[in-house]
Amino acid sequence: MSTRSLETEGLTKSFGGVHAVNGASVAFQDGKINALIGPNGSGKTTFFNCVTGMIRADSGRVSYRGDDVTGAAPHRIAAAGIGRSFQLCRVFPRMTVLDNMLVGVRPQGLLHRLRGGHNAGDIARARQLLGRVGIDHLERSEARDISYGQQKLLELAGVLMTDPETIMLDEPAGGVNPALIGRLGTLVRELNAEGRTFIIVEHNMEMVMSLSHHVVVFDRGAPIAEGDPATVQNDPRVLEAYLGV
Amino acid sequence: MRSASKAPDGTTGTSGTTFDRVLLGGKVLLLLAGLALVLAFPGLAPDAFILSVGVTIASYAALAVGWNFVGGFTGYISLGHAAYSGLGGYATALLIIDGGLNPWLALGVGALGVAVVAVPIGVASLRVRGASFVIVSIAMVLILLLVSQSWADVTGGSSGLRVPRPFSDDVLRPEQHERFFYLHVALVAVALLVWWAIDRSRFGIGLKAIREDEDKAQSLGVPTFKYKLVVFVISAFFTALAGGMYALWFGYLDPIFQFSILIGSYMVLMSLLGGIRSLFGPVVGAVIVGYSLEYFKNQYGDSQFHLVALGLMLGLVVLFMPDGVLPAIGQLVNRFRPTATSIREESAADLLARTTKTEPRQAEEVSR
Amino acid sequence: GLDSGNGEGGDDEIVIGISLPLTGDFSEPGKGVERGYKAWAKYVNENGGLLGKDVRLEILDDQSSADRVASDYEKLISQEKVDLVFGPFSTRLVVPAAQVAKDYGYLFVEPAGAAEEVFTQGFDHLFYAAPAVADDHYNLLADKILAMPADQRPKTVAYASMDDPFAMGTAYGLKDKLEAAGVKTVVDEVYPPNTTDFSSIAAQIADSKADMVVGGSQYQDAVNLIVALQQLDYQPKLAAFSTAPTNPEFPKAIGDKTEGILSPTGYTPEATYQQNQEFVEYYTELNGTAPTEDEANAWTTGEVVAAAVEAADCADPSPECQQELIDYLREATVDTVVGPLSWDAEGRPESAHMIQQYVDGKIRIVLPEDQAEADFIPVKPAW
Amino acid sequence: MSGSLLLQSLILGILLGGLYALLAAGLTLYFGVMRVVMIAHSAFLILAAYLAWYFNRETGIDPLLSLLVTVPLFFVAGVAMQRLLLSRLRPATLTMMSVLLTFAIALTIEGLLGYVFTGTQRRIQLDYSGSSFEVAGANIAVVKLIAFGLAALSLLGLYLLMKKTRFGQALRATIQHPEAARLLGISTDRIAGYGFGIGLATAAVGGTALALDSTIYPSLHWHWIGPLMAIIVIGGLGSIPGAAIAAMLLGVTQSLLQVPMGTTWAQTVFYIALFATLMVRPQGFFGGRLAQRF
Amino acid sequence: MSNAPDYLLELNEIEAGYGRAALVLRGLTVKVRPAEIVCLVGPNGAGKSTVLKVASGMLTPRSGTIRVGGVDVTKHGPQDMIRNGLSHVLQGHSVFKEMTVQENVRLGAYTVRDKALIAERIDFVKTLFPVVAERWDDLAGALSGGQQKQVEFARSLMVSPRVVLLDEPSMGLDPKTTSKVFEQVVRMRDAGIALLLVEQNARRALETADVGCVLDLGRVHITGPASELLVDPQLAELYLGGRPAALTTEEKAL
Ligand SMILES: Nc1ncnc2c1ncn2[C@@H]1O[C@H](COP(=O)(O)OP(=O)(O)OP(=O)(O)O)[C@@H](O)[C@H]1O
Ligand SMILES: Nc1ncnc2c1ncn2[C@@H]1O[C@H](COP(=O)(O)OP(=O)(O)OP(=O)(O)O)[C@@H](O)[C@H]1O
Ligand SMILES: [Mg+2]
Ligand SMILES: [Mg+2]
Repeated sequence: MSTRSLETEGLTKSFGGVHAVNGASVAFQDGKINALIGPNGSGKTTFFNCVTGMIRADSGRVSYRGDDVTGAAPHRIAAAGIGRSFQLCRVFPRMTVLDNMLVGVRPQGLLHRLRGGHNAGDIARARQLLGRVGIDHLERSEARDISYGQQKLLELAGVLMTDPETIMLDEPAGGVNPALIGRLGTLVRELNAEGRTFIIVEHNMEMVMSLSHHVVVFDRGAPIAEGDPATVQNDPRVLEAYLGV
Repeated sequence: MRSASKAPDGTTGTSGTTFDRVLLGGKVLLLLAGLALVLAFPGLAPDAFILSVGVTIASYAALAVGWNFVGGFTGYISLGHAAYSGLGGYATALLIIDGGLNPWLALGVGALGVAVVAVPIGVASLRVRGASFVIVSIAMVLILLLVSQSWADVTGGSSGLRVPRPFSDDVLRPEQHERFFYLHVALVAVALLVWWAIDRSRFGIGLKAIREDEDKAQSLGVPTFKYKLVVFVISAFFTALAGGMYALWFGYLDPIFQFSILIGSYMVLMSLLGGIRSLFGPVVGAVIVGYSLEYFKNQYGDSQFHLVALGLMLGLVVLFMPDGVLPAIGQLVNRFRPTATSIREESAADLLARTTKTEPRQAEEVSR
Repeated sequence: GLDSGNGEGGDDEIVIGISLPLTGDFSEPGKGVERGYKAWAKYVNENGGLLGKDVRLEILDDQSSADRVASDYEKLISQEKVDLVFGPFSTRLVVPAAQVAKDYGYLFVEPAGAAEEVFTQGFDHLFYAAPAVADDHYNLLADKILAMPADQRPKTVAYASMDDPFAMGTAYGLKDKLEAAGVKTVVDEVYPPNTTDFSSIAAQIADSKADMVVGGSQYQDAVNLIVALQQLDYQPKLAAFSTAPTNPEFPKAIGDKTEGILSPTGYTPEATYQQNQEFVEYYTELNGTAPTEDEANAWTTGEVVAAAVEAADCADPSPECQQELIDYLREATVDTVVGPLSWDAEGRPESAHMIQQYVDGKIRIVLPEDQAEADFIPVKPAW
Repeated sequence: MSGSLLLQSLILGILLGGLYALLAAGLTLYFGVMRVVMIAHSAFLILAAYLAWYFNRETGIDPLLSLLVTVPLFFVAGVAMQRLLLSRLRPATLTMMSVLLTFAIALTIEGLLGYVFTGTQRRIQLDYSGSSFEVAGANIAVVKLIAFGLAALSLLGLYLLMKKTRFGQALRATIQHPEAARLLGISTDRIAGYGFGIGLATAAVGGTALALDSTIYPSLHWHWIGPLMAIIVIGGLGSIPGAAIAAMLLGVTQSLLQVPMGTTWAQTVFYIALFATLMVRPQGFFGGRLAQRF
Repeated sequence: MSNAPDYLLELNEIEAGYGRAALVLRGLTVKVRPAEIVCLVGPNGAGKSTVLKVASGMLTPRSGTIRVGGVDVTKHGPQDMIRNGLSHVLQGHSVFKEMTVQENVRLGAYTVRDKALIAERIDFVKTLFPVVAERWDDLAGALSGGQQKQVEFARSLMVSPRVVLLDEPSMGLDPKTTSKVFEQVVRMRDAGIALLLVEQNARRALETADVGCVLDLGRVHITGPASELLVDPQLAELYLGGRPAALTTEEKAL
């Protein structure tokens, strides 16, 4: 298995005058927990969106494990094994928490698609994951009726349901209770131990520093520094641009 | 802050409590009773007219169920489904008249043809959501109206088109009604079966996800456009079958009545009325609407007042049972269920204890 | 629920089932026909009824919709068990209605399905109770025009017709004859029934400067077209419109600029047939106004069926009786308020329409000469 | 097609386009700004037309004066409709349910019109109905010009109201995030009500303008819905200038195409344009809707 | 304000829930003095946001009373609250997406008539959050998550309320901006405003707050001076993310 996971080359996306992502060439390490940090508006989410095909990049290449996935449709990216969560938490409001999970089941082939959605296997797995993030007691409530943080947890669990090799999380800890953040950390570590790659956008330094093996710092749509947490943390540019001390 | 009303589309995998089991039993009984009633109807009908009303309602039901493939699953409201029933009707008729096909063959071929035509239409119109889609669907039917009116040498234009009878003339009219009643019922049954199969399938869950949040669904690996297109075509197919069947029964096609927004709207009304998220919603809606149409006409005979009556009825339903009749009933039933708490009945401490305890086991579960 | 009326006709009365467009797009003429039918029934009952029995009309509203008209006749025949049926209004509704009647073997005499399509459906039980089918309405006018000296005869004609079998039938009937005689067609427009904006059509007609304008119209569309033409200040030598001009509201609607406008009609209150004088007299005192074509055609329908009933001496749903009625009319010639009527194998009547024209602000018969009340105005004054 | 005819059609097209623009304006207001599928718009249009006709028939006074009655009347009706009916719909299902609800209203109106005025086609008779004046060989009907003037004026007013006033902003805020709007002190119910009232007021003006030079009958509204809706999508939902321009263009094209293609086929121009728009710019040509954010 | 009541915001014995569903808040009491920051912490779904919704009239309690500046406002709707001098910044994202940043900020001053005052405030927020100035005429929906939060906060600064409810103001903000927001919160407190603050960034919040209030199962679990809660090891374990309070100093270093 190559150590090359997700790579971008001169990825660029601008909206009108705003250069959201500006020739970003980044390489994330396979099987590691990567962190992507940067000030508000530095292009992290847009970067995610370009990579996962939610929006088309103006130029540049995206490759995953060696093969080119530039401009592939989101569901293709997902099929390729990349799962992502949204910053502005997105769940299916009028579906029950459990059904929210089941959407993530990745069908193989027509027959599999036509098979019953509520089969024991899928449900059991969904329950496990819900229990993991601590909202399994809500499985029958509709997603619109649970608190914001609970929705974030649900979204995370939903992504895990697709059983991705690479998991891109956009501010998973935002609005989540600290005690639970700790638990999320453990969850991420375990999944990583199973060989899953993580790319996490997060403003919670505590989490980033304690969790990640490799940190990429974005500013104005391009990486200004990368390396292991310790070095990045003390990089003057990072201090200036991001941490602000 | 709206109340936490849960649409009882039964999609909560667990049916553990005795309450649920009782409920299920009730449903089954109701279903069987309904079925028996439907099958016995032609026998019970006092005269050919009542029978013909039955056929009309059955054909409404077929149309509504056809519509509900798109409306119910994807939440795309098409006010223009008359386009497909109309096309179905004309296709069937022309295949018989000009193509010399056997009526039933023509019906099938016609519907398939419409399904094929629906592909490009879907590709074009499914690009937009919400209001725009509604409008596009209306446009669709209006175009076809204009075309079928102007293209007289094929469609017979405004002087209409006579559809040959599938049954020989010695089959008397009441007999015809009876046969067509069963034919329509069979069609509805098949459509429902397919709907049900999709509803419980992963495909179905994907579709519902599209209804809720299309982009999110896509990012979870649901090929949204393909899914939408597929149900759209299925819907067009069944609607066309219903349209063709009606044409065979009624025996006369006139553009104005085939491609009318009113028919399309009726499909929407019936489905929403019954409840688009429930299997039998459209059927129930069709019965209510079909019956009321007859009833109001009968009451307010020669004045436009029957329109008012219909309007008012619909208004009331929308305001007081927005999810449709069936879900409304479902909610009533749910009152008796021990209220599901929506707040965690477990303090942070308990959570901590539980989750830490159970972690190892879950770890390998998840990795499967 | 769907209460089944109170239609079980006892032996003492003959129940006649009718469905009419009392609401919706055709409601205006529909009401006219209804008045005609009612007047006829009243008249018959006051004069000893049919076969000595009273006549009762069972009238339903089909909302101007084809689905409805069919289920109405279904109801009348199978539920109300009426003894006889009369036809509805408008070609669009006649065909589906006739189908039902045919399936139950009923005689079907109708006052309004004039278009050729009605007679090509293989209906052997259908009879149109008016002098001529749509295509022949303008025949007399055509002859008149072709008889004109070459310098007076219009050289170019503009046709505009509603996309409706009847209306188109009339206009195109004339068109065919004039074209055959070498009169040039410069505009040939067909507009959908729901058209409300005629300015573009008018613009084309005005631009073509045609000597004559012919409208295959119902009522309101003709009015709109004429107003639009007035707005463009177009002045033809001859102007003919079907149906509309015979409507009493017509002159006011176009600002009383009616002088010289032509129109075919199957009926005139002035007609000298003895039935007609009784009819006009009776109707006028009943409704306060003289009957128009719609009422007359309805009445005629009544007369025709009555004649058949008297001849066959039966009026009941039984196929035998109905068949007798049909067979009788095949051969018969019936004297009616629109003159003596007889029918070909498909039920087409075999006489001709008259041509009326506004002369001195009043609509009068100008053709055929022998019935003319006024002289034909060959050059229409400006409107 | 001769030059004079071309000019004539062009002028007719512009006059027609003006009317379309006004009629579409209200629709685009509900749709784009309030997320309501207002099927009943054209029904109210016809209602207003009938009121104008009735007013004129009873009093013999010029129908334009009926505006003094109908406009306030419709405004109030709109407010009531929003407050009593539409505000009861769930935001989540608003678009869908409003289809049903407004359809019901449309039916009711059509029914009542038919009930009160019968299905007879009506037309206002004015002594200047047929009169016109000539410009460069083309005739301009007075009535059409008046209608056009009305349209232009009310459009302008509407535009300014939405873009420039505090009310316009509050209205848009209300639609985009009611809770936040309320917390800022905007009484969202009232605002939304007014928004709807204004939409209906345009219908009143449009209806009167329509009645000046056209026949009306209860079921006529079905005939208007299609073109109007096509217009607002092409113009971009919610964009009043968009609707106006699209209406203008389509009005002209339609009346130009009528000469070679005939009335019936010419009507298809709306829908052809609609589908073309979908292919090129699904959000419409002036719809300033932002690219989806994730 | 001499004879001012000693509590600017009082929630007494509140019982509240959504629709017919079970109670979310079960007899909960929270009071905020002028120039005081009360911080609510607690697990997800504890009912923190619900408390704020009740306080701002978005959710009417089934029982209990709400007082702002001593006046009973229990039955008031949200649109009246701003006039009662209470402003509420919602959790998540509540900018008007299809309106420009400018329009958003100006709407913040919807109830303010005084043009000069508005202009002055605008300058203030522009300097506080540069992005507001930079993107003045762009659609707010186009901004990044954090930028939107900044616009929201800016919007809430357009009025001068007596009571401010903040629902996770720092969510999605980068550390730099987070500090700014907390500084601003402190400034408000010093200006005599009563703040009810909900934060998941609990440590940071408790460090800023005067009173801490731990919510669980819709009840006030523990309440007391923020500084004391910070050092309680059991609380740390349950609600503040497992790490001893001592480390917070090192955290500040980041
Ligand atoms: N759809 C859009 N239209 C216009 N500008 C956009 C759009 N999406 C993003 N931008 C701009 O691109 C820049 C990057 O946005 P992005 O959301 O990627 O930042 P981010 O790193 O995710 O910030 P945050 O940490 O706040 O989430 C921002 O300045 C934003 O305003
Ligand atoms: N609209 C709603 N309808 C029904 N129940 C709701 C609704 N909103 C929240 N709830 C329930 O009320 C409880 C408290 O919700 P609330 O949003 O106050 O939690 P919270 O403390 O703010 O959590 P978080 O920290 O995640 O925001 C939750 O259990 C949730 O399930
Ligand atoms: Mg982001
Ligand atoms: Mg909250």
